Amino acid sequence: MEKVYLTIVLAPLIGAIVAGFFGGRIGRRGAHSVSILGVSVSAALSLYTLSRFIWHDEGTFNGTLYTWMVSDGIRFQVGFLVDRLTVLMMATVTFVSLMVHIYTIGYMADDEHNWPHDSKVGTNSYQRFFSYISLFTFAMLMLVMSNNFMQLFFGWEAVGLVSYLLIGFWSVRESAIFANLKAFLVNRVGDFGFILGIAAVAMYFNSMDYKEVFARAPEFAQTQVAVFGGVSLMTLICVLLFIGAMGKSAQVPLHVWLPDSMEGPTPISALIHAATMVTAGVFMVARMSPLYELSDTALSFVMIVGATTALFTGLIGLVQSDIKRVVAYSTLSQLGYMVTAMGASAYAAGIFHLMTHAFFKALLFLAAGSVILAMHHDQDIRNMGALRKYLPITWITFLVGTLALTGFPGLAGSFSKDAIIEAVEESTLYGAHYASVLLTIGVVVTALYSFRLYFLVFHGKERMNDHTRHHLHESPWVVTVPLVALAVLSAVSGWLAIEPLLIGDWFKDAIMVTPAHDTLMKIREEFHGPLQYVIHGLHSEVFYLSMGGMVGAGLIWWFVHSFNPRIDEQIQKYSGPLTWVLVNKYGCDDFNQRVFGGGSQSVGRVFWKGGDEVLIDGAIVNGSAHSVGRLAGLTSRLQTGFLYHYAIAMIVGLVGLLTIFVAL
Amino acid sequence: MGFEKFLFYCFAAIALASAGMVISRRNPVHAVLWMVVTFVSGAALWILLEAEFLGIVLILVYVGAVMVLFLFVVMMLDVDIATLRACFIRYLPLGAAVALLMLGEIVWIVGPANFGLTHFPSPPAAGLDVNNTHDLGMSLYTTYVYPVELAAVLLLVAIVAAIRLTMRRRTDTKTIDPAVQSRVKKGPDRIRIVKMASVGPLETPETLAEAKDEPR
Amino acid sequence: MIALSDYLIVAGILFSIGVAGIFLNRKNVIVLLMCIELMLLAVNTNFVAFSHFRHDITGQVFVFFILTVAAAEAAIGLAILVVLFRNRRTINVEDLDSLKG
Amino acid sequence: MESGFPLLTLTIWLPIVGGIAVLASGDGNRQFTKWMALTFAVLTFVVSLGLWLGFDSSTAQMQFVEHVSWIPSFKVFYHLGVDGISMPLIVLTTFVTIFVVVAGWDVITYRPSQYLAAFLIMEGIMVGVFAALDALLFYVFWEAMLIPMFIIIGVWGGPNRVYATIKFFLFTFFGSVFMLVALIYLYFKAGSFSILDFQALELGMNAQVLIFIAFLLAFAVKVPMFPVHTWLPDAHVEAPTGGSVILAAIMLKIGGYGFLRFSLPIAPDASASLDWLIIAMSLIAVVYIGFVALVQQDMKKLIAYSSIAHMGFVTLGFFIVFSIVRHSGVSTGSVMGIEGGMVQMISHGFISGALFLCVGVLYDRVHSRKIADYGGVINTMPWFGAFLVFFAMSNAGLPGTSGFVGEFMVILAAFRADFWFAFLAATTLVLAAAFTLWMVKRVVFGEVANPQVAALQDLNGREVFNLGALAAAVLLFGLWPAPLVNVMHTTVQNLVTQVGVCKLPAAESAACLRGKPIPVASLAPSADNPF
Repeated sequence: MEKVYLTIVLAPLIGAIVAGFFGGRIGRRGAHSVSILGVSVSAALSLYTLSRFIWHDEGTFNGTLYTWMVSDGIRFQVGFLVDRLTVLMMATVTFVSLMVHIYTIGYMADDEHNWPHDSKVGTNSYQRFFSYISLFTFAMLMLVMSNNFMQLFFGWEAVGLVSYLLIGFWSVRESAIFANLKAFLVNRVGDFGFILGIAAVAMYFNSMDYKEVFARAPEFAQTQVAVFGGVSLMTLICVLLFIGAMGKSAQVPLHVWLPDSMEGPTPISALIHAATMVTAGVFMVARMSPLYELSDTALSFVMIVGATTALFTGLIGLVQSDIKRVVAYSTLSQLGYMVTAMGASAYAAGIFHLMTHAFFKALLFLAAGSVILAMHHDQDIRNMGALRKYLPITWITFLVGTLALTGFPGLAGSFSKDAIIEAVEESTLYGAHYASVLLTIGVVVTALYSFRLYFLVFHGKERMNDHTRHHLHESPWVVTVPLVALAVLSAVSGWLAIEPLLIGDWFKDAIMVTPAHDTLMKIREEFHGPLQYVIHGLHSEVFYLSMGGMVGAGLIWWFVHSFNPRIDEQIQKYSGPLTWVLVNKYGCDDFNQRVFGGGSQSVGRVFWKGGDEVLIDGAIVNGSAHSVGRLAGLTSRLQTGFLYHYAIAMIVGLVGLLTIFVAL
Repeated sequence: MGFEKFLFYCFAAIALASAGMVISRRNPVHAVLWMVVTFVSGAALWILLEAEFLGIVLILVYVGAVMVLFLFVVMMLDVDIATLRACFIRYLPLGAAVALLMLGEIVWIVGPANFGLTHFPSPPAAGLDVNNTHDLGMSLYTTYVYPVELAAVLLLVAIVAAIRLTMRRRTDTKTIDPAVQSRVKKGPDRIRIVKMASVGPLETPETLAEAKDEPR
Repeated sequence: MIALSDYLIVAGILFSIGVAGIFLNRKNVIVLLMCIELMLLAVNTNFVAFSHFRHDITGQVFVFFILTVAAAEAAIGLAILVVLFRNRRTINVEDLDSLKG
Repeated sequence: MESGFPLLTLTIWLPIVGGIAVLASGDGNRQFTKWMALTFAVLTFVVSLGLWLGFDSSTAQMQFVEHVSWIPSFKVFYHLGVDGISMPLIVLTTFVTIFVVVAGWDVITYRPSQYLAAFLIMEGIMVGVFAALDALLFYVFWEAMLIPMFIIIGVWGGPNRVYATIKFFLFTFFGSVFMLVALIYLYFKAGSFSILDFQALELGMNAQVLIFIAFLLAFAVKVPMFPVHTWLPDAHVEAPTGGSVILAAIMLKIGGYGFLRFSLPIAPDASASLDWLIIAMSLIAVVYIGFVALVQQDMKKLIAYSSIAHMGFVTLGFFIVFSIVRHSGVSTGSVMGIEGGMVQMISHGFISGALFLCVGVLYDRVHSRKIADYGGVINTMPWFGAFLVFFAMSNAGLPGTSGFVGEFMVILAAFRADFWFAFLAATTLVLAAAFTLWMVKRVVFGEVANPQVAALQDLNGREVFNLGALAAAVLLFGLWPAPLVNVMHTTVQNLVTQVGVCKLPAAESAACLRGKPIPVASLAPSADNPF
């Protein structure tokens, strides 16, 4: 199997290299063929591996590819760990990536219009884009298949790099290059914690390897370290690692980069900023479950952060008018759900939601992209409406995605989200109650913003200008086929996966849950098949809340909006301060801009002008030179040039000496 | 008070008085002349000290050569005496104070308490057979022969330096250089006599051209 | 008898007169040179006196050398003076400050 | 190990002879001169590769030793040799010089032969600094190095070059005179000028502290460490591209090398008691300079400040060893710290060199280094943009590039000493990314800012060769640093053992900070190491 795993990883890389360096030579067709071929191979082999795990009970693979470096007794290696957690991620990543690759053929077909005509970087941008997304697939696979912390960090940063490149893909747009810098820097703040966490692991375990670290973790369960007035080692490690996850998975307060990242082309919003990269943090916590299980403090921290993100970013989604930003805030909110699940030790539920979310959120983004294509890159939902007539496939698939997102019974989202909410209710950790309340409110919010978006885009009156309306047409098949495929998965994946993931012992030793934290127990006990689970779900408050939100959204934005197109703005106006807070995103962006952006520049300027130029150069370096000069100027005054002054000085000196001799 | 002592007081008084005149005379020529007086009385004092050779040398060399040199220079240079003496009175108190302080200190040290007859009894007068010049010469040309040579070189250097400093080549003289004269060549360097039309009635270009064409 | 101290005091007075002369005639280089000669005379007198009282001819040898050097100094000093006067048309010390730092 | 063939002498004198030959050939036939210079540079690199290939990484002994009497009356020898610390730096020197020669190819029109000769001679001298095992020989090379650099900045530099050269010269000279005093003191103590004898010398605490401070003054200026760093931005801004490259890529490393060769082994007890000073200076360099770099308007200044911040990592890694032992009782991690510092030096050689070359590429076309004069360069120079983004990412320490390796190792080592050391060091993750990528954003991305940018031509073959080769090196050591680390492993191990031994005389042994000798860290698992 080692060769298979190697192929899975390397196929996209080869595709990326060929498309990237020889893009000009092989042309568009060559570039997309080769990169899609690479990803297809990867996806096919991933699915094959998954099938091996499902039906042949394939064993965990843990092997080293090569030794990166040996220093001070610690081996830094590059290798793969393929277990039941990994294989699920691999399948999801490669499949979504394949869909996005295919979709991109349609979406980026006329990318040259996005560039100034004389920009050389605009030529072959199509090939470059394929190269980047293949490279991303490679990096993401390296991340999930890693068997050690260092390689995890490699993948972690590599996906960040590709994300940086792709958000700023249209590099002539000021907003895009602002967003990509912001994304990278905010992620770096997370990585700052992450690398310290890795350093802590290295210090106490003297190893980078997951297997060794996890095996020895219980030894350190009681270890205290003298940092922050003494905390448990496991708490320190887990919180530091989670800070990395907060960056990558855009948790409050490091969430600010994700909405801005929508400046990138839509396919990557689907692939990177919805389905895969942003879930890396969730994956990481699940992967590190043997460590997190040893620290209740860390779990509580994770849960509180996740729940806060889940609700409060969802609220912002209510006031956005950019189609992609609404979906982006929804992604933030859903990531919050997943992270909360991790905090509640419901790793399986979190990963389950990660997977279903990958499908329906990728679907929503791709469908949104389809809408944007049809609207000639106008992303404002206030200019849309009644698109269902023009974009039937997009409409249906978008509806499926929305329903799955809001947790409509029977669709993928409902299974996973219900499981999370139930697990959090079961949790006894500090903050679980808070999380439970926030998540439940979050359900209404999710329904509200999702259906607001849906109704504004696909129902009501047509608000676009005539030119756009005349050119509205369904997207080509390369766009719709992925939509349909993802819609199917959004619909059925819940049915298929719930039993093995949540109830059966799918993960086996890939995820560790201590009995005290086993919050999925209740679901497991009450489970009698998926259908019964769905029916059971119909009686839960979550269902009512969700349906209430949906109906409410339908009332306001379908019916009322048809008569009063300004209802959206009016609601926002009447809710005054609340809207103001939401539109300003709780002031996070302004705060960051001012305090971190402006603040660090002022600090830098003070250090530079005050420290370097005035204090060191001015006072010490040039200052000493000047004082020598001044002293010399002073003494040179004595040098009058008059002969008699010298003579007199000599005589006075002589008399002085004589006096001294006499006196002695 | 013996004659010797009388002579001493006499010459000492003259030397000091004339030295005072040297520094207080307005006219440098007078100062130089008073200087001569000082040197002569100084030489007398030396002779009293049985340093006959040096006393003679002082008069011959100093009075005869150096002071004459001073006189030459003073007279050669057209010095504006008035401005040079302008601040004489202003500096008198300071000069007098420093000089008196110094004098006091010197006298205190070299006074009779330290260098009186009790410490340094007066040596008996040398006999007629003692030849100061001979003794000095013996010392100079045996023990101190190298310093003497060095002093000779120093004097030579001083002569050369003084000449080099004061000599200047004047551009307006009409001296002739025989070396150039002897190198003269026949063609270009010699005088050529050219016959020209004596007085032309009118110097027009035409006439000039004719004059040029005229065969000689 | 004439004591050594008598000679020394005469020389000291002579020397002090030379010093006072330098103060008083600070502008006239010629007089300055002459004052130096006065001081040298005083010093030489000391040498001769010590030579006499200590029966040591070396003192006179030294005077001999001092006279040599003083003569050379006077010659060169006057030569410089001449050149100076030729170039600047003055020997006023106050006009000569090109050494000023 | 006495080697038959004088490979080191060849590496030192080949470029110097070549430089003189280039100088002699004059500017009459420029093509010939340039090719001759390039030939010598490449030849030297090939010769120095012999060092790498012939190097035995299983011993900490000096290798390729040459030992010839030079000034017998002072027991001065022409004593050369390399170990795992100096050998990679020598190869780095010869490697980078090639690019300097190529970078000056068409750009330098004023007396190119003298320009190229200066760099070749410089190369030989720098190799000499790394290879010298005799303190006086070291000092001679150390000071001689200033002369070509002085000339390079002073003759081919920018408008304010006189101020910059004099500042550069005085700073470095100020430091090195103290080193000379220390060397002479050690000579009288040890009876010879051999560095190896110095290292074996038993010294009292007061003497060690004074020697340590003397060396610190010399090396801290060179590195440069925080309060004495201000010469570097000025020198970089005024230096021609090649000068900046050599300055950043190699000259700074000589300071770091000095710490490893002199300060640590000669005065280990003083190092142990004064390590807080170095650590504080290093961490200030990382944080303070990071902020300063953020607000720079001039690309070269920005990269210069970034160099200072990165060199802070180097010194931090070197001196973290005592803190680790104090904190955890064992020395595990100190080898990683020193190796991390070394890797950081090598990697910074590539990256800063490449970044200065990138700025040079722009400067040659537009004649401005101001960030504000650019914008949207990638629209006209896509390949250049790609390279600049790549090197900027490596400067920000992206994994997979060599810039990451050293930082990672040093942070890991620093964590063992103190959480807050690692915390402050890790701020570079954010700061370095911020100042580098912000510059990239303003220079490379965006719309074409002005007609000058619109008229830019993309890289020519030579520039692609330069940047491509450096990029390959950065990538190679980022993806597989094992060859580099293995070469220095035994030497560093030996060094850690060396600094662990108390050198105080018996009377003062109570003052030994480490009561127990540092246990030797587990040796490299060479048996199961496939490389």
